[in-house]
Amino acid sequence: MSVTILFLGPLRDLAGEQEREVAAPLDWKGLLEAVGPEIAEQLGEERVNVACKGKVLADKRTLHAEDGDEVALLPPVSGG
Amino acid sequence: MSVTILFLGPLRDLAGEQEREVAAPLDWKGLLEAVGPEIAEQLGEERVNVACKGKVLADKRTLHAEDGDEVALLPPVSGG
Amino acid sequence: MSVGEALAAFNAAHDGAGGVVSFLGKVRPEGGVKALELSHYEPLTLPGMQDLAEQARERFDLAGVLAWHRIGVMKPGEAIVLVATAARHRRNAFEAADFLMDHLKSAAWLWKRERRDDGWHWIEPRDQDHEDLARWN
Amino acid sequence: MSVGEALAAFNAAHDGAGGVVSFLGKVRPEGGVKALELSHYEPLTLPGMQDLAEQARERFDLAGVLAWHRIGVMKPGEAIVLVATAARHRRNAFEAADFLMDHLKSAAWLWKRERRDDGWHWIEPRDQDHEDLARWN
Repeated sequence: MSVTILFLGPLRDLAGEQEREVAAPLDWKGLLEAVGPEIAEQLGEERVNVACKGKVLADKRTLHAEDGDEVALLPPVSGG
Repeated sequence: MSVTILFLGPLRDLAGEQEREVAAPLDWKGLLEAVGPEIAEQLGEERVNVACKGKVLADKRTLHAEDGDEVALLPPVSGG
Repeated sequence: MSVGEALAAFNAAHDGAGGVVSFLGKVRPEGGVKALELSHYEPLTLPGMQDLAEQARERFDLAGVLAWHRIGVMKPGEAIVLVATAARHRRNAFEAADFLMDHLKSAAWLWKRERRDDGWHWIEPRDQDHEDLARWN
Repeated sequence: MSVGEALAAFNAAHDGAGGVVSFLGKVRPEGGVKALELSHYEPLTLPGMQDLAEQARERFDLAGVLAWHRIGVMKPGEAIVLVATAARHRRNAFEAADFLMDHLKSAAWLWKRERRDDGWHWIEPRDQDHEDLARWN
């Protein structure tokens, strides 16, 4: 009965790990608590996105992850 | 004691040959006479250029070709 | 498959297109950069690139599109990204390659960091990159 | 040297440039075109292309330029022209390749004709080609 939180890009450094298992189910409030204040602050920023089960949420505050789901925290990107 | 006139691109078809030897020296008036009325008409157009000794003339009417010189008649270009 | 082999295959596959444009992006050996690391999130990154390529194909009436992006650690001089576009007219091929690169730089699910003498630094797109992207809206 | 070999050599020669753009123009197998013939006037055509490449290098701050143009008779699908540009930033490399092609199309000493079922036809640049060229003035 767990959800996997993935930390992408610079959030991985802030988290000090690439992923973390937390208890299912997980909503927005639960996520903010699970990741700690520093990452919670980042999540408050518009330009940080959240994906659940491989889909980016149009409104991350509607997060509802269940057992076995993967939640990815997506900071601003840069490629090329 | 001759000048070579080179016909480039479509002017080659009009001339029916790639080059023609004419008596030196050759000036603008002599060129118009040497090439015949059809090509003379083309030479009257702004977009048709004349080169002498491998240099495009800023004003083709100042042509002055001497023995051994090559005069190239340059119609509008298209590459690529 | 090398960059040269990929481009040769792409050219051969699009014999009928009048023009093929390619862009190859490499790690620049400057600013004390020792290495670059690109990371991705596969469930989003790959579908996102496929969707981007399809957008380019429709918008610029392309005969073909190639979009490659490496992940992992790369050294100065090494290739990071390769795009190629084939179209009937050259302007479309040029614009499509430009469009693809602007999006891969600042709108694809990729994260880049540089290793300099004092360690790793995460890179965000420059203002110029955001302006480049905004041209297509 | 093939197109692929030329591009590979160009890439290798410009390791330090962040971006390399190439354009390959081919004979389009359409409109009943059986063959294309390009003719030149060497005393003007070659120095003209060298001057064009040098202009591009200065204007777009390039690390390197490649500009090839074939002459003679070519069949559909065959390469006619290849340009490549290497620059620190991708926008410069893109613009320089675009600039080179616009000039090679309608401002280089080359003459093009097409063979169709009813014989050879001389081609002049389209209005679009003249407009493309005028962008750089």
